Amino acid sequence: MKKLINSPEKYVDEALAGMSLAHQGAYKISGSNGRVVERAKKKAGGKVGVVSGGGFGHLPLFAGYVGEGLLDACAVGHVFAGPSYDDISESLNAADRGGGVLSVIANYGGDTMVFGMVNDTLTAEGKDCATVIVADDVASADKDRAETRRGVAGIIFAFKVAGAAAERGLSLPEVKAVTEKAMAGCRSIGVALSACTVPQAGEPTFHLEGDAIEMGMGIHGEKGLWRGALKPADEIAAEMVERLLNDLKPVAGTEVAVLVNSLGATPLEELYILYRKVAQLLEAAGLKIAYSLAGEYATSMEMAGASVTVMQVDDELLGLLNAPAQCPLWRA
Amino acid sequence: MKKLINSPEKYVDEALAGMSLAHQGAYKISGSNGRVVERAKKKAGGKVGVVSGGGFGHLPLFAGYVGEGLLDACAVGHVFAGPSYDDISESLNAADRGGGVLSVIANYGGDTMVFGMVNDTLTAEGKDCATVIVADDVASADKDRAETRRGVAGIIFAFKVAGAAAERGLSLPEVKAVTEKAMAGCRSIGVALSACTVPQAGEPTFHLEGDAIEMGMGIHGEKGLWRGALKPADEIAAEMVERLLNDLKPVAGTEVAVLVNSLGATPLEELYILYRKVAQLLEAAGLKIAYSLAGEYATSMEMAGASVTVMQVDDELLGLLNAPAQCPLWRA
Amino acid sequence: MATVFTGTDVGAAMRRVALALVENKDRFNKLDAAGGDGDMGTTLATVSQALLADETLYPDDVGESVMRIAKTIARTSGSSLSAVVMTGLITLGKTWSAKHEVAWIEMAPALSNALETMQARSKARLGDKTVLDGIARVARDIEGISTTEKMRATAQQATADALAEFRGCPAIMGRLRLEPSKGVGTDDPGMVALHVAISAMAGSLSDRAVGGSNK
Amino acid sequence: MATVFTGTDVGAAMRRVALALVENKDRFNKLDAAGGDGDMGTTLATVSQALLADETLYPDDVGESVMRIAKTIARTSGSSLSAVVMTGLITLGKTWSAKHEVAWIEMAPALSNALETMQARSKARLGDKTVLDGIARVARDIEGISTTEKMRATAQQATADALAEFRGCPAIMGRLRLEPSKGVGTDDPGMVALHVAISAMAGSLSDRAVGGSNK
Ligand SMILES: Nc1ncnc2c1ncn2[C@@H]1O[C@H](COP(=O)(O)OP(=O)(O)O)[C@@H](O)[C@H]1O
Ligand SMILES: Nc1ncnc2c1ncn2[C@@H]1O[C@H](COP(=O)(O)OP(=O)(O)O)[C@@H](O)[C@H]1O
Ligand SMILES: [Mg+2]
Ligand SMILES: [Mg+2]
Ligand SMILES: [Mg+2]
Ligand SMILES: [Mg+2]
Repeated sequence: MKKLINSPEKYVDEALAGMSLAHQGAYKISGSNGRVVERAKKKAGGKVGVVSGGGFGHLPLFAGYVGEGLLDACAVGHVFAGPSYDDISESLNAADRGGGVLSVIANYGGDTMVFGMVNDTLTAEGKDCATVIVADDVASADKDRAETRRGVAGIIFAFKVAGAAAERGLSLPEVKAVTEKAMAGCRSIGVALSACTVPQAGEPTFHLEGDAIEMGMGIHGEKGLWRGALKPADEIAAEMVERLLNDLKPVAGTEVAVLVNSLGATPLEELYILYRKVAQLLEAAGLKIAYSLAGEYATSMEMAGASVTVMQVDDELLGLLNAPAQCPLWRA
Repeated sequence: MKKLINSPEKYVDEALAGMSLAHQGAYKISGSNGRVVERAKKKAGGKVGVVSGGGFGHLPLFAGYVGEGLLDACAVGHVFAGPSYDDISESLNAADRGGGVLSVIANYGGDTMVFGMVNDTLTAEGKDCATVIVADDVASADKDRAETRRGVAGIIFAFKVAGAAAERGLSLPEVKAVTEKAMAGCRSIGVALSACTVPQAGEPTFHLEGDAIEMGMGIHGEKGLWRGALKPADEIAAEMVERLLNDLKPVAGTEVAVLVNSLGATPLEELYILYRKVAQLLEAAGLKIAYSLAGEYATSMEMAGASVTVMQVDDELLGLLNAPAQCPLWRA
Repeated sequence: MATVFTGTDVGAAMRRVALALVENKDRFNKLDAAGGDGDMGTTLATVSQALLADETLYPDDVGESVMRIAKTIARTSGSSLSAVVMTGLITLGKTWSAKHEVAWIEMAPALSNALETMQARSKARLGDKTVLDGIARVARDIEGISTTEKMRATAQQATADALAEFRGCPAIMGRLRLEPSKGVGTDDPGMVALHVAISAMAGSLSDRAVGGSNK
Repeated sequence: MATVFTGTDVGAAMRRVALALVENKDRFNKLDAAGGDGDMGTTLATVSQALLADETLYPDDVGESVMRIAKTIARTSGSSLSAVVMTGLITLGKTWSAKHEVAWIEMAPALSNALETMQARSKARLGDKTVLDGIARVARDIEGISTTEKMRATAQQATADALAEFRGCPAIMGRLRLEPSKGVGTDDPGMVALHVAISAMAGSLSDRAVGGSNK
């Protein structure tokens, strides 16, 4: 395992410490386990708090998106393993400004169950709680079982929409509704070119030898749709866009937001080559790209590969995507 | 070569096309070879134009830093090979707003020579031109030959300082002087954990097998100071900081700016682990971190590794570092 | 022959289980890596170490003792298995709240009740080849049993039987999506952990018969 | 026996050189990869292909023909070698501006003069084992030569001699910093390119003796 680390056990805590030091004053680490990241400066009272949480090793996701117009707090787990009940509970409390709290989480067993427990408990105690579960990865299940799909990079758009809606002063049901509207029209798919190593495991979770790539692989190395030889970027883009549009079935003329995301080791140069074709294909399909992001948004440490996310937008969503947002790891 | 590309020949042009598409409206591609990146919206007339240029494959460096408070234009070469005379000449012309043009470039043979030719020609034609050559890599030559050192991530600070000074309306000699002041107190060093592949070559420029790392390696794979087994991040940080401070010899109490930069494949998580120790060591040396950046700023495509840059700052430099800057790939 | 257990017994059982789970860390990681994300051993070891680190005696109150375990899980882990187990423990803790003794005969209905809350939380169906199928089998097989000795042997056998029963089935839940065929012929890691835990617990229960303590 | 050359000759020589450089692309990349960044072959091939793509006849004006080559380099490449060669060509172009014929006897002083501007630009010293040492050797050895035939043989020999002379020296310049010892026993890629270029040029110069054209 060739990583710039001290020990697998200290990986998360040291990285969080460095993150808060490097971006002086932006991220506040708190919580009884030191696994809550919250805004240094809380948002105005009365507004909806937006919370997320998940395994570590996906920076900027999840904790990197704590900031103005985005998340209020985030619970941080271990590498590729979800946060504890206490971390989540403390994150919700940190985010609570009196307007209720929306949890925006990715669809993974542990996370949904533990967030569910916390939400039920806090609701029973009288707090206003709601949850949006993001399940955007079309490769992880067929459409008839869409609710079992994994959550991947589409959650970035969910954070942006929920964060902006909350900042505008919308109510908890409204923030939840608009975030769910966004996610209902949001689809992602990934392609992996190489594996990554969970520090505690010390060895890659899987192997992609030689010129092998895997279409549809998840951000923790979850099995994809096929494994085969590398193809030209344009062909890969074509398959990804086709799979997304086949699932989403947007009517021509629809406006969309696009995110071409690096899984970590894939450089910006290659992302842009991919983006170029994705954009051409979307336009050719009669869609209008109204908002676009390309870069590292949801990674798997040093995994090479990329994901493409397409989300239908209307004026309301577009307004929320373009609303101000500010934190060290947010880039638009 | 496992990359998301179509062909080595089209690598740069397709990446630039995607870059301008992805960040709609921010980067304008121009020039007779399509190798000039300029601001979509030029700065106010009369101000100093700031230009850079260099080989491709280092994004966000160089072209990614075209934007408000940073560069006005940038000449883009081939992968790891400098831009042509025409590209550079057209970039200077694109950046010229009547207040003269400052070229801020890294110290590599081809770049300094060709920028030199262009600057001499344009000067002879009556344009106000000046150049700052960045040579911050302490590993590339001993202190008695400091002027032959390579330019690496320290150039980011040079862009920020020059860009902000120009935006403030300082004159060409003033912008040059403050940028040179910044660079006089700026030192960097890199460590590589893996190689990268120039698309046209198809194979890695060098090899770092097993647990081998190379301290002091340059961003094109230039030979470093030693090659040996991977060490804990804290020990690597200690050696890097020691080499930087031994060269810079800052007096205790000095304020510094710090940049911990990923060479590409090294994830943010590891960068933060490195940053944590770097910050501790600088504070222990009696220095005060007044400005800090951590992330991907000057990369070598998919190379794994990191660089550390330390720059002495005074109130003037700090003001320029903290001045507004705005472009899709700038993150502070 | 004992027909009841106390909160102190819960503490003793917990220690036996925790030690066994720590011991099996690498085995569990490997098992989980085959079809899941390979972290179950680490997760269970982390939780177990936290449980072992708390050296204060467990109270006689069975509900309180069970809740104490749930709280340690709440503090230290967020995995699927942890969530499922925590849910079950909380239900049991409520059922046995303020009881200083619980009759073994009440175990089967209490476990069935806990299983319902676990299913509601986890969305897994019985037959999905998860830890829940092991628990369901235990709950069924121990019905009507009222002595420690019988309980021990039966529960242990039930987990072994569950493993055998599901070995030929495909795996369905878990963090890594599997090929439908995959998982056939292998054991579900959570079910193996249950078997290890109940085997260790059985050891601790027998201790009580010979005067075992909380430590 | 010819004692002069024209702008058209420059065009013919250019085509020979360009074809030879394209042919040697991989060899040059390999040579440059050993101690430099491995791009010299690609760079020279790119420039050469651009030169070959321009199929219009070169004018008789020697200065204009030389400048045309410099301009193509200016458009297509920014490497160290390109910058050095471009600098030299611009100096020669100015020297021979508006001349429809240049006597071979003027080549040595013109080249020495160009060498000075190249050195000023490149900061390399003679002895640093770069293309400049090859050019310097040519400039020295062709002094006093006035015929095409003699020029061809002498210049070609001079580049071969320069290679031999510097083979044992360490490399100093170039994009990749080398160990001081490294480069000993190997040829400088730029000097090899010079040898290839002048050898190809010599072929083209001899063509003129038998009535060769621009194409
Ligand atoms: N949705 C679920 N419902 C019930 N049990 C589950 C579920 N998902 C996983 N499990 C159980 O948890 C075990 C894996 O535990 P662990 O590796 O700790 O969780 P994770 O899948 O979150 O990494 C599985 O072998 C299975 O028995
Ligand atoms: N500073 C310099 N002065 C003179 N010649 C140089 C200099 N640097 C490199 N060269 C010549 O250029 C050759 C390398 O050319 P090339 O690979 O195209 O340039 P780069 O080093 O920019 O990649 C070297 O072999 C050497 O002969
Ligand atoms: Mg897990
Ligand atoms: Mg080069
Ligand atoms: Mg697991
Ligand atoms: Mg070279």
